[in-house]
Amino acid sequence: PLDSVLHGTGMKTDPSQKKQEDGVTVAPEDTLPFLECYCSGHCPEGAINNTCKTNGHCFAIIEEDENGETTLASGCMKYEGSDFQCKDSRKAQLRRTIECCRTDFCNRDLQPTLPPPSPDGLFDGSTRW
Amino acid sequence: RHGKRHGKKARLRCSKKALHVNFKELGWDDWIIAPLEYEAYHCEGVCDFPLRSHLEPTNHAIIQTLMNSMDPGSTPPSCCVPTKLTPISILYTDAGNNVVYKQYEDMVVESCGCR
Amino acid sequence: RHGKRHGKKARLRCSKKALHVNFKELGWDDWIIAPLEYEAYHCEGVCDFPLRSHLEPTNHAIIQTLMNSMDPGSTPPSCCVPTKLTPISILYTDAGNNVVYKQYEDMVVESCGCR
Repeated sequence: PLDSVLHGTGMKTDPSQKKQEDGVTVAPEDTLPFLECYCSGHCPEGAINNTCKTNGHCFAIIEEDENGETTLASGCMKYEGSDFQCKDSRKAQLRRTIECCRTDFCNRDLQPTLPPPSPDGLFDGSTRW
Repeated sequence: RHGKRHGKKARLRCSKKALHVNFKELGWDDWIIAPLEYEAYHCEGVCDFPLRSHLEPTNHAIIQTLMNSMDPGSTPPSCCVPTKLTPISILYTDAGNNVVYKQYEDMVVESCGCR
Repeated sequence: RHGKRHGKKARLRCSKKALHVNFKELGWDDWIIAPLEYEAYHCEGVCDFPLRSHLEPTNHAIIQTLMNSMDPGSTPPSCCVPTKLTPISILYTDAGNNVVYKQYEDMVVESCGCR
Protein backbone atom coordinates (compact mmCIF):
# COMPACT_ATOMS: atom_id res chain seq x y z
CA PRO A 1 0.00 0.00 0.00
CA LEU A 2 0.85 3.67 -0.32
CA ASP A 3 2.35 3.80 3.19
CA SER A 4 5.19 1.41 2.35
CA VAL A 5 5.87 3.18 -0.94
CA LEU A 6 6.09 6.47 0.90
CA HIS A 7 8.35 5.00 3.56
CA GLY A 8 10.71 4.01 0.75
CA THR A 9 11.11 7.62 -0.31
CA GLY A 10 11.91 8.99 3.10
CA MET A 11 8.42 10.46 3.36
CA LYS A 12 6.11 9.67 6.24
CA THR A 13 2.40 9.23 6.50
CA ASP A 14 0.85 11.51 9.11
CA PRO A 15 2.99 10.75 12.23
CA SER A 16 0.08 11.37 14.59
CA GLN A 17 -1.83 8.40 13.11
CA LYS A 18 -1.29 5.58 15.68
CA LYS A 19 -1.61 1.94 14.56
CA GLN A 20 -3.16 -0.29 17.22
CA GLU A 21 -1.90 -3.87 17.66
CA ASP A 22 -4.71 -5.20 15.50
CA GLY A 23 -3.49 -2.99 12.66
CA VAL A 24 -6.50 -0.64 12.84
CA THR A 25 -5.41 2.97 12.33
CA VAL A 26 -6.89 5.15 15.03
CA ALA A 27 -7.97 8.56 13.73
CA PRO A 28 -5.60 11.09 15.31
CA GLU A 29 -8.37 13.25 16.71
CA ASP A 30 -9.75 10.36 18.74
CA THR A 31 -6.49 9.90 20.66
CA LEU A 32 -5.77 13.54 21.42
CA PRO A 33 -6.13 14.69 25.04
CA PHE A 34 -8.80 17.32 25.67
CA LEU A 35 -7.56 20.84 26.25
CA GLU A 36 -9.22 23.60 28.24
CA CYS A 37 -9.04 27.08 26.76
CA TYR A 38 -10.12 30.57 27.70
CA CYS A 39 -13.02 31.75 25.53
CA SER A 40 -14.45 35.22 24.91
CA GLY A 41 -16.50 36.73 22.14
CA HIS A 42 -18.23 33.49 21.19
CA CYS A 43 -18.23 30.78 23.84
CA PRO A 44 -20.20 27.56 23.43
CA GLU A 45 -23.68 27.45 24.94
CA GLY A 46 -23.47 26.73 28.67
CA ALA A 47 -19.75 27.55 28.93
CA ILE A 48 -18.73 28.15 32.58
CA ASN A 49 -16.11 30.74 33.64
CA ASN A 50 -15.26 31.56 30.01
CA THR A 51 -13.90 28.08 29.53
CA CYS A 52 -14.27 25.78 26.53
CA LYS A 53 -12.86 22.33 25.75
CA THR A 54 -11.38 20.95 22.55
CA ASN A 55 -9.32 18.13 21.10
CA GLY A 56 -7.47 20.70 18.98
CA HIS A 57 -6.06 24.13 19.83
CA CYS A 58 -6.75 27.18 21.89
CA PHE A 59 -6.61 30.38 19.86
CA ALA A 60 -6.68 34.15 20.14
CA ILE A 61 -7.52 36.41 17.23
CA ILE A 62 -7.42 40.14 16.67
CA GLU A 63 -9.45 41.42 13.75
CA GLU A 64 -10.52 44.73 12.30
CA ASP A 65 -13.98 45.07 10.81
CA GLU A 66 -15.22 47.13 7.87
CA ASN A 67 -15.47 50.22 10.09
CA GLY A 68 -11.95 49.92 11.43
CA GLU A 69 -13.10 48.61 14.81
CA THR A 70 -10.86 45.95 16.33
CA THR A 71 -11.92 42.98 18.40
CA LEU A 72 -9.78 40.56 20.33
CA ALA A 73 -11.48 37.19 20.85
CA SER A 74 -10.37 33.77 21.94
CA GLY A 75 -11.68 30.26 22.14
CA CYS A 76 -11.41 26.61 21.16
CA MET A 77 -10.65 25.22 17.71
CA LYS A 78 -11.28 21.61 16.67
CA TYR A 79 -8.30 19.40 15.75
CA GLU A 80 -9.75 18.71 12.29
CA GLY A 81 -9.04 21.74 10.13
CA SER A 82 -6.71 23.44 12.60
CA ASP A 83 -3.91 23.09 10.01
CA PHE A 84 -5.94 25.47 7.86
CA GLN A 85 -7.43 27.77 10.49
CA CYS A 86 -4.18 28.31 12.41
CA LYS A 87 -2.33 29.07 9.16
CA ASP A 88 -5.20 31.34 8.03
CA SER A 89 -4.73 33.18 4.74
CA ARG A 90 -2.63 36.25 4.22
CA LYS A 91 -5.08 37.31 1.53
CA ALA A 92 -8.08 37.83 3.80
CA GLN A 93 -9.78 41.13 2.96
CA LEU A 94 -10.00 42.30 6.55
CA ARG A 95 -6.91 42.71 8.69
CA ARG A 96 -6.57 39.95 11.28
CA THR A 97 -4.01 37.80 13.06
CA ILE A 98 -4.69 34.46 14.69
CA GLU A 99 -2.41 32.65 17.13
CA CYS A 100 -2.88 29.01 18.18
CA CYS A 101 -1.39 27.06 21.07
CA ARG A 102 -1.83 23.67 22.71
CA THR A 103 -1.63 23.81 26.50
CA ASP A 104 -4.47 24.51 28.97
CA PHE A 105 -5.57 28.17 28.90
CA CYS A 106 -2.46 29.08 26.87
CA ASN A 107 -4.53 31.61 24.90
CA ARG A 108 -5.48 33.71 27.93
CA ASP A 109 -2.43 35.92 27.67
CA LEU A 110 -1.86 35.83 23.93
CA GLN A 111 -1.87 39.34 22.47
CA PRO A 112 -1.79 38.98 18.66
CA THR A 113 -1.25 42.23 16.81
CA LEU A 114 -2.85 43.40 13.59
CA PRO A 115 -0.66 43.09 10.49
CA PRO A 116 0.36 46.36 8.87
CA PRO A 117 -2.04 47.41 6.07
CA SER A 118 -0.41 46.51 2.75
CA PRO A 119 -0.36 49.13 -0.03
CA ASP A 120 -2.66 47.23 -2.41
CA GLY A 121 -5.36 46.96 0.17
CA LEU A 122 -4.76 43.26 0.80
CA PHE A 123 -3.37 42.63 4.23
CA ASP A 124 -0.26 40.62 4.82
CA GLY A 125 -1.85 38.80 7.75
CA SER A 126 0.61 36.90 9.84
CA THR A 127 -0.12 33.75 11.82
CA ARG A 128 1.90 32.31 14.63
CA TRP A 129 1.80 28.89 16.26
CA ARG B 1 -9.82 43.64 25.68
CA HIS B 2 -10.88 40.09 24.83
CA GLY B 3 -14.15 39.70 23.04
CA LYS B 4 -15.25 43.29 23.53
CA ARG B 5 -16.58 45.22 20.58
CA HIS B 6 -16.55 48.94 21.15
CA GLY B 7 -20.29 49.73 21.48
CA LYS B 8 -21.34 48.00 18.26
CA LYS B 9 -23.71 44.96 18.60
CA ALA B 10 -21.53 41.86 18.29
CA ARG B 11 -22.50 40.02 15.09
CA LEU B 12 -24.89 37.20 15.89
CA ARG B 13 -22.81 34.08 15.57
CA CYS B 14 -24.21 30.68 14.67
CA SER B 15 -26.28 29.43 17.59
CA LYS B 16 -29.51 27.65 18.53
CA LYS B 17 -32.65 29.81 18.62
CA ALA B 18 -36.26 29.16 19.54
CA LEU B 19 -38.74 27.87 16.94
CA HIS B 20 -42.11 27.08 18.47
CA VAL B 21 -44.13 24.82 16.18
CA ASN B 22 -47.91 24.89 16.59
CA PHE B 23 -49.53 22.07 14.61
CA LYS B 24 -52.93 23.76 15.01
CA GLU B 25 -51.64 26.91 13.30
CA LEU B 26 -50.25 24.66 10.55
CA GLY B 27 -53.82 23.34 10.23
CA TRP B 28 -52.78 19.84 11.19
CA ASP B 29 -55.11 19.44 14.17
CA ASP B 30 -57.38 17.48 11.86
CA TRP B 31 -54.96 14.53 11.91
CA ILE B 32 -52.56 15.18 14.82
CA ILE B 33 -54.00 14.36 18.24
CA ALA B 34 -50.95 15.15 20.42
CA PRO B 35 -48.79 17.05 20.97
CA LEU B 36 -50.44 20.04 19.26
CA GLU B 37 -47.26 22.08 19.70
CA TYR B 38 -43.59 21.57 20.50
CA GLU B 39 -40.27 23.43 20.65
CA ALA B 40 -38.22 22.55 17.54
CA TYR B 41 -35.52 25.26 17.82
CA HIS B 42 -33.60 26.36 14.73
CA CYS B 43 -30.07 27.44 13.86
CA GLU B 44 -29.23 30.98 12.89
CA GLY B 45 -26.23 33.32 12.78
CA VAL B 46 -22.96 34.04 11.10
CA CYS B 47 -20.34 31.40 10.41
CA ASP B 48 -17.18 33.47 10.38
CA PHE B 49 -13.48 32.82 10.84
CA PRO B 50 -12.26 31.04 12.88
CA LEU B 51 -14.97 28.41 13.18
CA ARG B 52 -15.05 27.43 16.85
CA SER B 53 -14.84 23.79 17.89
CA HIS B 54 -18.41 23.66 19.24
CA LEU B 55 -19.65 24.45 15.69
CA GLU B 56 -18.02 21.18 14.56
CA PRO B 57 -16.95 22.52 11.17
CA THR B 58 -15.92 20.13 8.41
CA ASN B 59 -12.67 20.78 6.58
CA HIS B 60 -14.77 21.96 3.63
CA ALA B 61 -16.61 24.49 5.79
CA ILE B 62 -13.25 25.81 7.02
CA ILE B 63 -11.86 26.12 3.50
CA GLN B 64 -15.07 27.79 2.29
CA THR B 65 -14.96 30.23 5.21
CA LEU B 66 -11.37 31.14 4.33
CA MET B 67 -12.27 31.60 0.65
CA ASN B 68 -15.21 33.79 1.70
CA SER B 69 -12.94 35.98 3.81
CA MET B 70 -10.64 36.41 0.82
CA ASP B 71 -13.42 37.28 -1.60
CA PRO B 72 -16.92 37.54 -0.07
CA GLY B 73 -18.40 38.31 -3.47
CA SER B 74 -17.33 35.07 -5.11
CA THR B 75 -17.79 32.53 -2.33
CA PRO B 76 -20.68 32.47 0.15
CA PRO B 77 -19.89 31.75 3.82
CA SER B 78 -20.62 28.33 5.27
CA CYS B 79 -24.11 27.98 6.70
CA CYS B 80 -25.41 27.61 10.27
CA VAL B 81 -27.44 24.40 10.35
CA PRO B 82 -28.48 21.69 12.81
CA THR B 83 -25.67 19.19 13.44
CA LYS B 84 -27.50 17.07 16.05
CA LEU B 85 -31.26 16.40 16.07
CA THR B 86 -33.55 14.37 18.30
CA PRO B 87 -36.95 12.73 17.63
CA ILE B 88 -40.42 13.32 19.04
CA SER B 89 -43.37 10.94 19.11
CA ILE B 90 -46.75 11.97 17.70
CA LEU B 91 -50.24 10.47 18.24
CA TYR B 92 -52.34 10.86 15.13
CA THR B 93 -55.18 9.42 13.10
CA ASP B 94 -54.05 7.77 9.86
CA ALA B 95 -55.87 7.59 6.55
CA GLY B 96 -57.67 4.46 7.70
CA ASN B 97 -58.89 6.33 10.78
CA ASN B 98 -56.63 4.28 13.05
CA VAL B 99 -54.97 5.99 15.99
CA VAL B 100 -51.22 5.64 15.58
CA TYR B 101 -48.33 6.56 17.89
CA LYS B 102 -45.18 7.08 15.85
CA GLN B 103 -41.64 8.39 16.50
CA TYR B 104 -40.59 11.04 13.97
CA GLU B 105 -36.80 11.31 13.64
CA ASP B 106 -34.82 14.60 13.52
CA MET B 107 -37.58 16.89 14.79
CA VAL B 108 -35.75 18.90 17.50
CA VAL B 109 -32.42 20.71 17.14
CA GLU B 110 -29.89 19.57 19.72
CA SER B 111 -26.92 21.56 18.42
CA CYS B 112 -25.96 23.83 15.54
CA GLY B 113 -22.81 24.05 13.47
CA CYS B 114 -21.26 25.47 10.30
CA ARG B 115 -21.31 23.39 7.15
CA ARG C 1 -46.46 24.54 -18.79
CA HIS C 2 -44.70 22.71 -15.94
CA GLY C 3 -41.86 24.51 -14.25
CA LYS C 4 -41.84 27.50 -16.68
CA ARG C 5 -41.73 30.92 -15.02
CA HIS C 6 -43.20 33.83 -17.04
CA GLY C 7 -40.11 35.90 -17.85
CA LYS C 8 -38.83 36.04 -14.26
CA LYS C 9 -35.47 34.26 -13.72
CA ALA C 10 -36.29 30.86 -12.13
CA ARG C 11 -35.03 31.03 -8.54
CA LEU C 12 -31.77 29.16 -8.20
CA ARG C 13 -32.60 26.06 -6.21
CA CYS C 14 -30.15 24.35 -3.90
CA SER C 15 -27.47 22.68 -5.99
CA LYS C 16 -23.74 21.99 -6.26
CA LYS C 17 -21.63 24.79 -7.72
CA ALA C 18 -17.96 25.16 -8.56
CA LEU C 19 -15.46 26.32 -5.91
CA HIS C 20 -11.90 26.18 -7.18
CA VAL C 21 -9.46 26.27 -4.28
CA ASN C 22 -5.95 27.52 -5.04
CA PHE C 23 -3.64 26.90 -2.09
CA LYS C 24 -1.07 29.28 -3.61
CA GLU C 25 -3.62 32.11 -3.62
CA LEU C 26 -4.38 31.27 0.02
CA GLY C 27 -0.63 31.75 0.63
CA TRP C 28 -0.12 28.11 1.60
CA ASP C 29 2.48 27.17 -0.98
CA ASP C 30 5.02 27.63 1.78
CA TRP C 31 3.84 24.43 3.46
CA ILE C 32 1.69 22.53 0.92
CA ILE C 33 3.70 20.66 -1.74
CA ALA C 34 0.84 19.06 -3.67
CA PRO C 35 -1.78 19.47 -4.90
CA LEU C 36 -1.54 23.30 -5.11
CA GLU C 37 -5.17 23.51 -6.22
CA TYR C 38 -8.28 21.36 -6.30
CA GLU C 39 -12.02 21.55 -7.05
CA ALA C 40 -13.93 21.64 -3.74
CA TYR C 41 -17.39 22.65 -5.07
CA HIS C 42 -19.88 24.34 -2.74
CA CYS C 43 -23.63 24.34 -2.18
CA GLU C 44 -25.78 27.31 -2.99
CA GLY C 45 -29.42 28.10 -3.74
CA VAL C 46 -32.89 28.30 -2.30
CA CYS C 47 -34.46 25.62 -0.14
CA ASP C 48 -38.14 26.14 -0.85
CA PHE C 49 -41.32 24.09 -0.53
CA PRO C 50 -41.60 21.28 -1.34
CA LEU C 51 -38.07 20.05 -0.59
CA ARG C 52 -37.25 17.52 -3.32
CA SER C 53 -36.07 14.04 -2.34
CA HIS C 54 -32.58 14.47 -3.81
CA LEU C 55 -32.05 17.27 -1.25
CA GLU C 56 -32.47 14.65 1.49
CA PRO C 57 -34.28 16.99 3.90
CA THR C 58 -34.64 16.09 7.56
CA ASN C 59 -38.07 16.29 9.20
CA HIS C 60 -36.84 19.44 10.93
CA ALA C 61 -35.88 21.04 7.61
CA ILE C 62 -39.35 20.23 6.24
CA ILE C 63 -41.09 21.72 9.29
CA GLN C 64 -38.84 24.81 9.19
CA THR C 65 -39.53 25.26 5.46
CA LEU C 66 -43.29 25.12 6.12
CA MET C 67 -42.98 27.62 8.99
CA ASN C 68 -40.93 29.90 6.71
CA SER C 69 -43.57 29.78 4.01
CA MET C 70 -46.20 30.69 6.63
CA ASP C 71 -44.20 33.60 8.04
CA PRO C 72 -40.89 34.33 6.28
CA GLY C 73 -40.15 37.16 8.70
CA SER C 74 -40.13 35.00 11.79
CA THR C 75 -38.49 31.83 10.55
CA PRO C 76 -35.55 31.62 8.14
CA PRO C 77 -35.64 28.95 5.41
CA SER C 78 -33.58 25.78 5.78
CA CYS C 79 -30.08 26.10 4.33
CA CYS C 80 -28.39 24.52 1.31
CA VAL C 81 -25.31 22.69 2.61
CA PRO C 82 -23.11 19.74 1.71
CA THR C 83 -24.71 16.42 2.69
CA LYS C 84 -21.97 14.12 1.31
CA LEU C 85 -18.26 14.95 1.23
CA THR C 86 -15.14 13.10 0.13
CA PRO C 87 -11.49 13.39 1.21
CA ILE C 88 -8.34 14.45 -0.61
CA SER C 89 -4.75 13.67 0.30
CA ILE C 90 -2.18 16.43 0.68
CA LEU C 91 1.63 16.25 0.63
CA TYR C 92 3.05 18.92 2.90
CA THR C 93 5.98 19.90 5.09
CA ASP C 94 5.14 19.88 8.81
CA ALA C 95 6.51 22.07 11.59
CA GLY C 96 9.42 19.64 12.06
CA ASN C 97 10.27 19.99 8.34
CA ASN C 98 9.17 16.40 7.65
CA VAL C 99 7.39 15.68 4.40
CA VAL C 100 4.01 14.23 5.33
CA TYR C 101 1.27 12.67 3.19
CA LYS C 102 -2.07 12.98 4.96
CA GLN C 103 -5.69 12.32 4.02
CA TYR C 104 -7.94 15.27 4.91
CA GLU C 105 -11.55 14.20 5.36
CA ASP C 106 -14.58 16.08 3.99
CA MET C 107 -12.75 18.31 1.51
CA VAL C 108 -14.86 17.88 -1.66
CA VAL C 109 -18.64 18.26 -1.92
CA GLU C 110 -20.29 15.15 -3.34
CA SER C 111 -23.91 16.27 -2.91
CA CYS C 112 -25.94 19.12 -1.45
CA GLY C 113 -29.16 19.17 0.55
CA CYS C 114 -31.44 21.31 2.72
CA ARG C 115 -30.93 21.21 6.49
